[in-house]
Amino acid sequence: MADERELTYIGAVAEASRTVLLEQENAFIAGEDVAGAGGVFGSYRGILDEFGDQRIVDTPISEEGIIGLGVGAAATGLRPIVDIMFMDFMGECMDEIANQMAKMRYMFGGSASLPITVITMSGGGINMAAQHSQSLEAWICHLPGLKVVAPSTAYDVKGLIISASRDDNPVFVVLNKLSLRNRGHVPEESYTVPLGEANVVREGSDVSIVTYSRMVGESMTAADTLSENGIEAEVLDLRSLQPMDTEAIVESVKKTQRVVVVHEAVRFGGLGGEIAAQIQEDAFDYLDAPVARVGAPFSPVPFSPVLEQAYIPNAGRIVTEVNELLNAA
Amino acid sequence: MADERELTYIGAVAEASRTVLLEQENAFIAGEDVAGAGGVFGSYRGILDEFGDQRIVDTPISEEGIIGLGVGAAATGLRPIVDIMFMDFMGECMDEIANQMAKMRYMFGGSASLPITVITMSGGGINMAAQHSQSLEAWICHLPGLKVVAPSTAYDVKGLIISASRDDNPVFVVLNKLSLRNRGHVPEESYTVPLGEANVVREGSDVSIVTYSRMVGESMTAADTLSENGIEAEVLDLRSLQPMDTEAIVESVKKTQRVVVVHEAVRFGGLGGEIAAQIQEDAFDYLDAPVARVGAPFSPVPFSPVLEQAYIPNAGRIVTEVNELLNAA
Amino acid sequence: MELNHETLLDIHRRMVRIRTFETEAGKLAEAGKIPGALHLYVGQEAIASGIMAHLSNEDWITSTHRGHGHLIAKGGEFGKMFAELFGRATGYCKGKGGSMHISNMELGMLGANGIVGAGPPIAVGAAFSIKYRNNKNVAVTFFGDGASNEGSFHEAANMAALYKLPMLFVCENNGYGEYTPQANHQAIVDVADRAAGYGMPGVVVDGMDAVAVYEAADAAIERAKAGDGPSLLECKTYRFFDHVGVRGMGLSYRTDEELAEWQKRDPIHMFESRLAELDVLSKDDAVKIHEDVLAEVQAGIEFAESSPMPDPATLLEDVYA
Amino acid sequence: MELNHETLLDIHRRMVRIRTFETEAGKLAEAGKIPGALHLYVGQEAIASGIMAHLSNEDWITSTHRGHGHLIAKGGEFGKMFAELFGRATGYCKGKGGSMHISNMELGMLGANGIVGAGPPIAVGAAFSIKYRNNKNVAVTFFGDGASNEGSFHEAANMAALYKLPMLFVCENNGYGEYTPQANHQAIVDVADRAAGYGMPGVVVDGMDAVAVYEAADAAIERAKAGDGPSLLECKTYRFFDHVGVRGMGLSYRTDEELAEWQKRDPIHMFESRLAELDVLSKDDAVKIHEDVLAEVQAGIEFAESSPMPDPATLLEDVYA
Ligand SMILES: Cc1ncc(C[n+]2csc(CCOP(=O)(O)OP(=O)(O)O)c2C)c(N)n1
Ligand SMILES: Cc1ncc(C[n+]2csc(CCOP(=O)(O)OP(=O)(O)O)c2C)c(N)n1
Ligand SMILES: [Mg+2]
Ligand SMILES: [Mg+2]
Repeated sequence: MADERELTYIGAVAEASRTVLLEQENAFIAGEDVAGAGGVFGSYRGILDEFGDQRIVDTPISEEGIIGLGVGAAATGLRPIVDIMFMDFMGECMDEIANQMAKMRYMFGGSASLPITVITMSGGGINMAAQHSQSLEAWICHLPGLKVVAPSTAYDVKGLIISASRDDNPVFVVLNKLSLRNRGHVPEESYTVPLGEANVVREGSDVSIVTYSRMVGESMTAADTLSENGIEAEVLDLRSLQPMDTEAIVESVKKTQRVVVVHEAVRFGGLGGEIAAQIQEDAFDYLDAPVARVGAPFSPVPFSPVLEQAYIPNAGRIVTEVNELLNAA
Repeated sequence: MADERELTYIGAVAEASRTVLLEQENAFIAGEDVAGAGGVFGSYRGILDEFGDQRIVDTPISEEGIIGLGVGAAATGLRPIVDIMFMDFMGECMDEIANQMAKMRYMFGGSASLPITVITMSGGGINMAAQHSQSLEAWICHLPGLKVVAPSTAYDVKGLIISASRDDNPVFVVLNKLSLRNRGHVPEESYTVPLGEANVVREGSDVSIVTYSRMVGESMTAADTLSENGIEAEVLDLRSLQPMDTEAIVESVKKTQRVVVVHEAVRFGGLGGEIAAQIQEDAFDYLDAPVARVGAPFSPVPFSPVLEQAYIPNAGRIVTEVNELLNAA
Repeated sequence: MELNHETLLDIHRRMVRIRTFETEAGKLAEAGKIPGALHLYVGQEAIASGIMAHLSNEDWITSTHRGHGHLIAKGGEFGKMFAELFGRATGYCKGKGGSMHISNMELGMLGANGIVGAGPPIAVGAAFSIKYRNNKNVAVTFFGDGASNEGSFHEAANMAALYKLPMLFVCENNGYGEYTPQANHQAIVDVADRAAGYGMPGVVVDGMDAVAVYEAADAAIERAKAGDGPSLLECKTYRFFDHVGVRGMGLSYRTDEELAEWQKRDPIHMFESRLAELDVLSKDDAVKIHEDVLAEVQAGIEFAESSPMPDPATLLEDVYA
Repeated sequence: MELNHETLLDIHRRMVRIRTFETEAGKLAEAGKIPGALHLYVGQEAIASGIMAHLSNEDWITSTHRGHGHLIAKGGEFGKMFAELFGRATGYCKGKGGSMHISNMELGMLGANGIVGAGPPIAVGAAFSIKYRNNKNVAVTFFGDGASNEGSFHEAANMAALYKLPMLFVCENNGYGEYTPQANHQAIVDVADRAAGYGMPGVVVDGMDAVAVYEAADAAIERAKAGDGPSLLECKTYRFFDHVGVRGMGLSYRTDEELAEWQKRDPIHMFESRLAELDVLSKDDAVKIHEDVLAEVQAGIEFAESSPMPDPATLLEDVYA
């Protein structure tokens, strides 16, 4: 596939945004520095020139206002894409997220629809320290009324953003900072990656690695290392976190009988707990060993590169965990 | 113990607050309607008269400001008790909670101490609907730097608030609305309930019920029902959610080999997942059946009493879950 | 500004509808017949009525925890409203919302809200929608003096002024946020003074005078529709009932004298005197209207009481579209 | 107001210290020697210097993502600061904070902050502390024009005015929030206009003129210490470097001409001309000061570069007390 068209992960955001604005006349984009600057990482480069400042709107630094804008606009018939630069900033707008966006439809007895796409970024690795490096998807996955996706590849970025924008519910698209320059195949035309469907990115028979976002890449590297030692890991990229493709997870675990759940978020209270609990609920008799979890330790994200490296889960740690798991069983 | 001194759960808040203000000259209370009104449920009744408006301070309806007031005052040497009426309102101040309060000490390399006690309320059952009935402890337990307790009895309310106020870290005391009028033994003198220690409130050999807050009462009722059918449940009241007494949980599970984790929070992404994951990690070989979880279903809390009753976990549902668990094994 | 008789009668009717509904709802609440918390609008009727008299179903409003008055003035039906307060399947939200979330999209009512200050940002979104489509409508956000201290108000006001959105910020300053008097929650006397800091006009209006409210809204709406951006109307008012329910928790945070002083300026009594003077509505005809509305309210209560509770099987419906 | 020579020289020294530190930090950042993002203070030195000249270690400040200048003006040592930027164990935060969280409790510096607008509420707490203990100190919160649109600013300003806290709100209006010009983020020209909405004085100050800043702060601090409450000082300024780093991402959101115009009013050049005129500091002596400070900065860099990285074993330390 030498001549496959490639885009960066961040380039896929721009292309998806453009596609959505072309396809849906009621779609617009709003956020801090999305228009004039094209997004602080270039996610929306070119959109302003092509679509004008009615369709892409710079906002003040007012996250609660931004989400409110999205909620109000969506409830009244538009299809907003709102950008919350880093998901760490959700602290400034959790009320509009949790109490308004997530609940309005239910509280109104189903009479309101909220077709909002929220685009935001998670993860560390670029030395941005405690307030710009978090993976807080556990907060939003715990909120009925929201959907959450976390793409690992440029292909999924585009397909999931387009799916999100067509969905009549609020969908969070949680991008990953350290993946922005990763290149991958992205078809030029419009396509969707369905919400709620996991993806087996590597087949294997000895152990399942259930993961999402940038940890998919780390898990693939780990799988390569493991393979050199004769251990064939199956890697499952969840892609959607809410709804979660429990069926796919369980299917994989039934096959391999051993599983490690991996995420970059803090281990305690992270989604890994939910996933592990579900696995042992649904596949208890298949498990040869406890469901293992790899996640960040219990501290804020440190600034110093040496500390940050010790902090963020990586392929090495996944390999160690898998080896321990196989030895234990 | 006929002449044991009794107080209500809410009365214990007032008594604990008074004790703290007497013991610590740098302690003060701030929040909406805490002073003049004595708290919307009476948590601080009498404090204003006894201690004056320097020690108990009514605030504007500005939750981010209130938490900021606590953070700044604590970092500069005071020992604030801040009241966030309902934990649903954390959405308005998650930044000051998650990015400032929880992280300041770490980001500052350990040079700042934040002896803050946050008092707030969780839970449904009084028909306050989607925005006044949530149990969002999973959000804050996922944040390194915070401690979280959730008392089930008047005795624990007083002892945990006093412990929280003596701790040099931010501690959330998550009270429960529907428990406010519950009476229980509360000694008049000052005493502490240690942070991080669970409490076996009922011994049993057939199944462990791991729970906290109001669900302790429901679990005790369930245990009584089960006992009538010859099933002896051990009920573990976690009391502290962060740090969590994993040791006590595992010890109980090793004894009973079957466990149900119960909380009022939404099941998906609730603390139950973390607890279940930990149990199977630490006691895999002891488990005769998967760790079961009881939590609220995946919807906002409904208003209508008939729906709310169908929504909130209760003794009946716990009994059902235990029975299924025992039949499955 | 000369108001025609029709408009005056229309405003009057809205006020009476609110007063009667709330009074009866209060009685039911005190009798323990309504689950949860009710925040009643009695005393503040002139505001919702004077403003809503300008609006159609295509104009959007956001409301507060004290939201019945806004929905009634926007055209809410008593039956469906009581049904919602009672938690019945026939309520505006199928019983899922209750008093604090009562809403109706068809009437352009984006919900009461249990979160103080949550409405203004949502109204910004609704106003953005209107502007995006080039409609000639407005969005109105109602909020209290207490809510004016939430950061959400600030962010919304700034954004609305920045984008010159067709919007009204209506502060219903009843002097208290729960049990805290205004002087204990802000150092200013007029919330309208905040408007200048966003670049919008701020106007203080007598919130007990429906005509004053109507006229101030008229100017602000005209401005909004002309593309000149939002305004902040601060309506000075008073709630005649307690923060929750009628007598509430019996806290002594305000005096009987203060209440009595304000009751002398009861917005409905004042308006009826005026209408009588203007020969628009005689005292007798006014009584008749009150009676008619009361009958309608009672029919609404009956409808609600005889309506079925929601089927528990619907619990998980309406979470997602 | 007559400023004595000592004060003038003190302010000058603070400005030069900031300029030199930031310029060298900028070079290191462009050379890829500093991890993460640096937001440099070059151009805005008069503000931190003019205000900090009033403060002691017992006065508290909160800062922003653009925080080096505040810490330097408050007495920060270059070595420990560079060490922090480099992520070394000897840094002010043991390498755990970095540029965006640099802080020192002993100097009364409650941290740079990666969250726009997070500082003001924390400063309210510090001011509350001062008042609680009856100390004669003040708390100063620095924030940008962009930050003035965060709800947190609003809540903090209202609370500070309500409680008459000994506090200064210092808005460093450099005309941009990241790449968005002020006209695209608020409809007002003077952030100081927001002060009236909280019941505090608002003053517009030339933020390129250290004496003007010093004098405005003097009046505001006197007022604060007299128990009359907070003030909002808006200092009009400009950043000479890009939002991040020196040349940043090369976006064309502002013109070279605009930058050149502002550079004509370089706060240090202007101040040095004035000091020369007043015979307080000759051009030659000024050069000498720049050289001395540069040597000190270089020593600081050396200290930092030769300092050890933190031991990964310390990763989980300092989470709890
Ligand atoms: C974010 C949030 N904080 C606090 C509350 C509790 N609360 C409900 S009503 C109220 C007072 C509101 O005062 P105001 O805005 O003046 O409206 P009023 O009740 O006077 O109509 C408060 C504090 C809430 N519902 N939401
Ligand atoms: C809550 C939050 N939102 C957004 C950002 C991203 N951000 C960092 S600096 C900045 C601009 C701040 O502008 P201003 O307050 O004027 O300060 P300046 O950079 O001009 O000094 C933004 C939007 C952030 N760090 N925190
Ligand atoms: Mg009020
Ligand atoms: Mg700026």
